[in-house]
Amino acid sequence: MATEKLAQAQSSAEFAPGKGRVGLPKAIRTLMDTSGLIAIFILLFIGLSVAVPDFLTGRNIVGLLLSVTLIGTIATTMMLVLALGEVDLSVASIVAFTGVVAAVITSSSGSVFIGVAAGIAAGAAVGAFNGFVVARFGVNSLIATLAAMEFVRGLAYITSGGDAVMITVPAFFDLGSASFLGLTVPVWTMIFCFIIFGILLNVTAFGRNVLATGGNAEAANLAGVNVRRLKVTVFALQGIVAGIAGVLLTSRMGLGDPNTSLGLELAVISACVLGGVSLSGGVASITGVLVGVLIMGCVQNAMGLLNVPTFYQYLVRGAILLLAVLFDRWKQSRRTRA
Amino acid sequence: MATEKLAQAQSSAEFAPGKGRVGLPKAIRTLMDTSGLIAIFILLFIGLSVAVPDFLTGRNIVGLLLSVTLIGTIATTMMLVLALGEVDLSVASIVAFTGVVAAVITSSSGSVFIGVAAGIAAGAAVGAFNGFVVARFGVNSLIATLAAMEFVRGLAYITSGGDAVMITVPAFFDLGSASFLGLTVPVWTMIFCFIIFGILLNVTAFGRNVLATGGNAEAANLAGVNVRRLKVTVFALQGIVAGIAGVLLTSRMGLGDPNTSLGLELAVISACVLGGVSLSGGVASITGVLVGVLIMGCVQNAMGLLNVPTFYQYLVRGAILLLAVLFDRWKQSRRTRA
Amino acid sequence: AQDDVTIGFIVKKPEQAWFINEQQAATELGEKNGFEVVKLSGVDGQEVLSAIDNLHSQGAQGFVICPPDVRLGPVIKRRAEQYDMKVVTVDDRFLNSDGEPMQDVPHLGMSGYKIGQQVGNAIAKEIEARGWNMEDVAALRITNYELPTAKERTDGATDALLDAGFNKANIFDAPQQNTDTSSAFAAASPVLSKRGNFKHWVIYALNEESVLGGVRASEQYGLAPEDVIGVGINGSGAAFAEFSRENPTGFFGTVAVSSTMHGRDSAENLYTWITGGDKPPANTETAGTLMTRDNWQQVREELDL
Amino acid sequence: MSESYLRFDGISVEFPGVRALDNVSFEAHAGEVHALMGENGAGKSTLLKVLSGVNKVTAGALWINGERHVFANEREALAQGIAIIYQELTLSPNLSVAENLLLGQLPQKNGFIDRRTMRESAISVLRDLGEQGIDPATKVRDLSIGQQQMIEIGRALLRNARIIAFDEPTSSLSVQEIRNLKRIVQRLRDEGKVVLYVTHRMDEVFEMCDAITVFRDGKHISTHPTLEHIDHDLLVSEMVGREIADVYGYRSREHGGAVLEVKDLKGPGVRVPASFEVRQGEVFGLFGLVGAGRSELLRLVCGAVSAEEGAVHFKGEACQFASPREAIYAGIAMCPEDRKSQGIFAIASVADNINISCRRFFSRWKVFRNATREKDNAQDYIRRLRIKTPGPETRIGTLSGGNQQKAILARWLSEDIDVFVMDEPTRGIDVGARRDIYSLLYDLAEQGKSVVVISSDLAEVSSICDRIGVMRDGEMVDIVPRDQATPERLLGLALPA
Ligand SMILES: Nc1ncnc2c1ncn2[C@@H]1O[C@H](COP(=O)(O)OP(=O)(O)OP(=O)(O)O)[C@@H](O)[C@H]1O
Ligand SMILES: Nc1ncnc2c1ncn2[C@@H]1O[C@H](COP(=O)(O)OP(=O)(O)OP(=O)(O)O)[C@@H](O)[C@H]1O
Ligand SMILES: O[C@@H]1[C@@H](O)[C@@H](O)CO[C@H]1O
Ligand SMILES: [Mg+2]
Ligand SMILES: [Mg+2]
Repeated sequence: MATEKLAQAQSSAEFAPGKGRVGLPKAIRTLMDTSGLIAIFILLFIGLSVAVPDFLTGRNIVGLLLSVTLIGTIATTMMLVLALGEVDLSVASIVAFTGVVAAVITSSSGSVFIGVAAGIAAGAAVGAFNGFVVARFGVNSLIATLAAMEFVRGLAYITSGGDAVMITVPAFFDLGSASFLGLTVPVWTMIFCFIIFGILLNVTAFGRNVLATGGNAEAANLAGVNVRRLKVTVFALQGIVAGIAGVLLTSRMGLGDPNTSLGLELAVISACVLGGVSLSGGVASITGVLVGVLIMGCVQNAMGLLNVPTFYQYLVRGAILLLAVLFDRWKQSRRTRA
Repeated sequence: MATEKLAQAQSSAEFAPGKGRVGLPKAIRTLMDTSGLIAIFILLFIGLSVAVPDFLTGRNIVGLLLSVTLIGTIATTMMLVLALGEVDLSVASIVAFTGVVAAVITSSSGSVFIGVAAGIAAGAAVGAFNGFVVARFGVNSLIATLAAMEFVRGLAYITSGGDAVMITVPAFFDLGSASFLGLTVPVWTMIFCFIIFGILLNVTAFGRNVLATGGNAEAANLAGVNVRRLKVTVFALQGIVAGIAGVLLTSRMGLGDPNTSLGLELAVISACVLGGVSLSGGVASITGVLVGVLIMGCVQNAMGLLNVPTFYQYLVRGAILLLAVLFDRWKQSRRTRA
Repeated sequence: AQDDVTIGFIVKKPEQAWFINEQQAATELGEKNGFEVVKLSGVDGQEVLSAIDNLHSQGAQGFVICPPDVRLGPVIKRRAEQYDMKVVTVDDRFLNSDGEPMQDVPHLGMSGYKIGQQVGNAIAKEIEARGWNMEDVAALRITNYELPTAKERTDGATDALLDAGFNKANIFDAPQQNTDTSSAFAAASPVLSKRGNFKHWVIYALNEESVLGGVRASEQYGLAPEDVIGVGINGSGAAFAEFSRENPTGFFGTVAVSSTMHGRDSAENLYTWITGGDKPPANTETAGTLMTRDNWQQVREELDL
Repeated sequence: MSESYLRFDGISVEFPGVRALDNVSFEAHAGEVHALMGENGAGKSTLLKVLSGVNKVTAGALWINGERHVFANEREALAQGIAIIYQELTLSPNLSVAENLLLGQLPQKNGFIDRRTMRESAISVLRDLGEQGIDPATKVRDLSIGQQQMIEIGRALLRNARIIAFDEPTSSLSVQEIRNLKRIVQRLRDEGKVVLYVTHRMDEVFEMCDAITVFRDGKHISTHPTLEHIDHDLLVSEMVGREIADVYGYRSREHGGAVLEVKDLKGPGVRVPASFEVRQGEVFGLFGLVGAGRSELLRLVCGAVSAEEGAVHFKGEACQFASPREAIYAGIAMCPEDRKSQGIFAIASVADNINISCRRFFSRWKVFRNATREKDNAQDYIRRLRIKTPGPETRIGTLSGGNQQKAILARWLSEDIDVFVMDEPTRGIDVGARRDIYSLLYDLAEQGKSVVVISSDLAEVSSICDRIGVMRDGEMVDIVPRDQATPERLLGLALPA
């Protein structure tokens, strides 16, 4: 029988490479899927290195890395939130709030540890609250986190009295500036987040459940996924990571600024979408997000090196985003047609 | 057979009220659906009138109406965009851009008519472009309009050179300040938009097609609705209305300001969601949106009258939004259970 | 009662420490002198007009305003006249349609350009004090041309530096997206990495937060505090935070202006005017005081910040 | 027989890795009900989507009434008088029944919707469908799946089309609704329309159809202009390429004690407290008309909905599952009936769809996925259920309806649990695959597991189950052992008294 033969032929071909390499084709295929983007990034990088003087210098690259840490770190968990089919607009407010909290508590308690812990805990609390509202009451996350964005920014202002908060414990500054192998703690944190959440997404049941829930929440629930807990966990992770980013930012900048990072949420979401994460849930790739973050960072950095006037920077950012999603659509439609 | 008997009994009961009143039950039912919100608004309004001195005075109410014109006007078309299951983040940039264009062209051509027309045309062009990108390439509208938001804001800066553009033709100011029956043109425009788009949504095939597409785009397409054209039209309408709002704002302010209305898009979306418009598409009500806009306006107005400190205003806005959506979910879950 | 005085205090950025101080100082004065101050925000023209309507509903007789855009002057004034309210400006002065200051609206504030000049002069003086060769020093100018006042300030500083013999070719722009520390940091990074050949840097911007971002970036590129002179504007928490650090940083000083005095004096002028006194002078210019690590606490006290 | 009215001429359609239709040519006539048959994934739905302009052909064309057509979009096809009732529902849930019925051709007067005309057309077509009970103003999301399917049919009728195609319309209809459908199809034939009719149910073919075309693997196998000299076995062998004597192939076995005992359970959709037990090694059937409350009863048992009263005992212990997860972990899993909304993760791969729930058995330290085991499991079921897919990593959304259903079944069959609840498991599944599935169910029962099959297919329940509970209008009316379960008896119990 035709189908059976087909099936047999297929399955023998599949099994042939031996058990040891079973994981490989998948990895390669995923690479192929995202490779379009990677290729574009590589071309962009080469192009910038050639065309933009001083782009490819050690110190510029280090600076570039440092400048994307905030977006990059938070993008790793935003990826999970988006994969879940949700969105979190409150991250920028969380960064500001946790930074202020860490500054206030460090100064008042005199202990860096307590201050940092308090900052991160504040982030976790906001995240878990978002998750609770979304999961328990089924409120659309765009609105729930929009409310949180306002509310938490208000908390940041109230905590700080509206003014930048000074830090009286010098050890706090080391957090942001201590370096190892030439890279500072914030950069390492970002790298670490990419690794952790890459693993979480790809090789754990948790990650697969996130994707499944983003694909069809009701089906996931019927298939035994604890959808509610999953959502709370993901939002809480997002809060924790935004909290860590906020604390590190405060330490790097030397002050807890309640006005910081306005608009960060949109930059983070853009980076994820650039990286092929679907806003309707169920699709995400950590390599994609990494590339998305790097593309954004490189373009911004190059515009700085080239001294592009601010007004035109708006045009470039808008155009890049649009072109990237158009490219993504084009790739997909070609694949369907092929 | 039992089912048939039942069916007959039902249908005869249906026919009983006579042809003339066929439309009525539907209208009442819709009212009941949104009445929870309306009731809340009435309670809020009474509460504020009693508790807040100077709230219920003629001049305050006129001021309140004027203060919601921008959000209110744009909310009418945002309602359509959301009903379609899409979203438009570029409205604030369109307001700024069209205002600047109107100011520049009016001043250079010396003709108010040409300036206004150019402003509105600019809005229409941006809207249609958004619609085209979304409909033709299937790009997620959140991202497409996020890109447009950046790009168009950049255009506004470039057109104006970064500085607000003064208007040299005095007749231009009349647009924003001419009044009729005690209400100025911007207020009348808002009222007009509510009527027009209310009618469009409820009693035209276009409006129903918008809801059908938002509910299930594939289904609408299979049923012969020209989904692509519909989307382009709705986004273009959004652009036109934002353009009108931008021109009127410029006329009221006497200058085209490229920095204006930052964050307006979120306020407009919030108002719609407060009014029960679903972000996932397919559900919208013009009364709901009106009430949503008024609730936001009243709360903001009352906070001003009560001299609520800015920071706490953030908390109040966040909390109101959250409570409103929670209330909506609660209402729905009660209905499902009943 | 009939003779109760209520005035409004409308500011363009209600979250900023500067404006919080101003509003607070006005409120305190009001408590002392027996009038009420309504604090309102007006982040854009639309909101300003709503705020004025709102004041009208509360029966206010006038308001102090720092407008979000100086060119809103004519519209704001017209609205005020329509309601028979008196208006004075603080910090940012109204311009009429010809781009000239509106003489008939009393103003109290510092000129953005002049305060910028103060920054430039302070930097030039410190360059000399450190014995650097003016020719070899690079300037990191963190700009924000979306905000006209920001442009005035950086222009003032630039002109002062050039007058002092600074090399024009050594001034490099870092356009920032926001007015906070991290956006200044992001803007400064590529400029510093591109100009690795300069040993000495001066940094200026529209406010302290932005200068701090530049200073942090300079540290990132291994520039020692002795090689950097950053001078900010305002005299807010960000500067105090920096001065209270254990070791000196590249943030040399800031031109502090008394927001408290601005808030108090402008409110007082308006109150006097409303209660039958003279119309305040057309323009009261205030100046800033250079605040450095050595004198910051003292200056802070003097300026009542 | 008249001139051929509709002719498919050398149609080929390709998708990535799949040649869904390969040079297909045949014709259909006016006044004829033409059955399209073939295994899951044979290309039937694809062909209908070519007819409606959804799928683009790589070669070939359509001839309608002597004119050649290649449709670029849906609207062009609609304009040629073609109406399709798709395999998956295509309704807009928040609009009213009337609006859905007339979607795409809402009646207008002076630019406004003509509500009266809309309502009148809706009422008349609902009467036509035998669904007088539905108020045209009801929102579609409040209807049962069967009723929604009837709305789809009504919409096609309102198009007044010359060519009407049905893609497995009966798979989610009740006995009553099927009766109405048959009447409608007869009428359409009498009115001289071309009716194309896709189904996996043999009885329907012999009862309703005038001609048959059979596909296999995207190829046209045969067209029989009349049903004379055609019998069941011939059709089956043309379709699946082998003989199948008895689809059901019942195997009897011993049963143990009660594993699952349900006592006086009541909740939404289950009006009268229901009691029944399921024994070890048993295949327990639940029959009833659509909407009788079978799904709801088992959703109560499995924790998907919480019960108002009553008790569930599982392996002798009282259980009150708060979520499907708890039930699955305890050893009861329910395969849902609505594959599109409750079953598939459309954008995920076939393998992920199969492994979603059972992967917890394979995981390393309960955290990390075991890629090897997952892959093996997916391969295994793709082979055993003959799921037609380019590979385990293909997006499940691109598979044919029946193959999606098989993958969902595989998800639950991979579960290592004691009680399998299958809600309409063979909906849309072809004869050959059905046989494989029944045989897997018997295997499970022989291993000492228990299986509950909810089915609206009378022949199926009466042939594969050991005992059959019959529900009517939210009430368990009787439980009939296999030897007394004649179709007449079951139907008699299920129909309203
Ligand atoms: N959009 C698509 N992308 C890729 N492959 C597709 C797509 N649509 C259908 N196919 C493939 O085309 C083949 C034919 O599918 P089709 O849906 O026509 O089968 P069918 O005969 O209707 O089967 P069933 O009885 O299961 O409904 C299948 O192998 C399917 O995987
Ligand atoms: N949550 C609910 N609240 C109230 N009634 C409900 C609820 N869910 C289902 N029903 C009703 O309960 C009845 C039984 O529905 P159910 O889906 O269980 O029937 P079924 O016999 O399984 O048929 P089907 O084949 O349609 O699944 C239907 O009339 C349905 O409308
Ligand atoms: O924005 C500035 C503010 O920061 C303060 O310096 C006063 O003047 C305003 O223009
Ligand atoms: Mg099919
Ligand atoms: Mg059921």
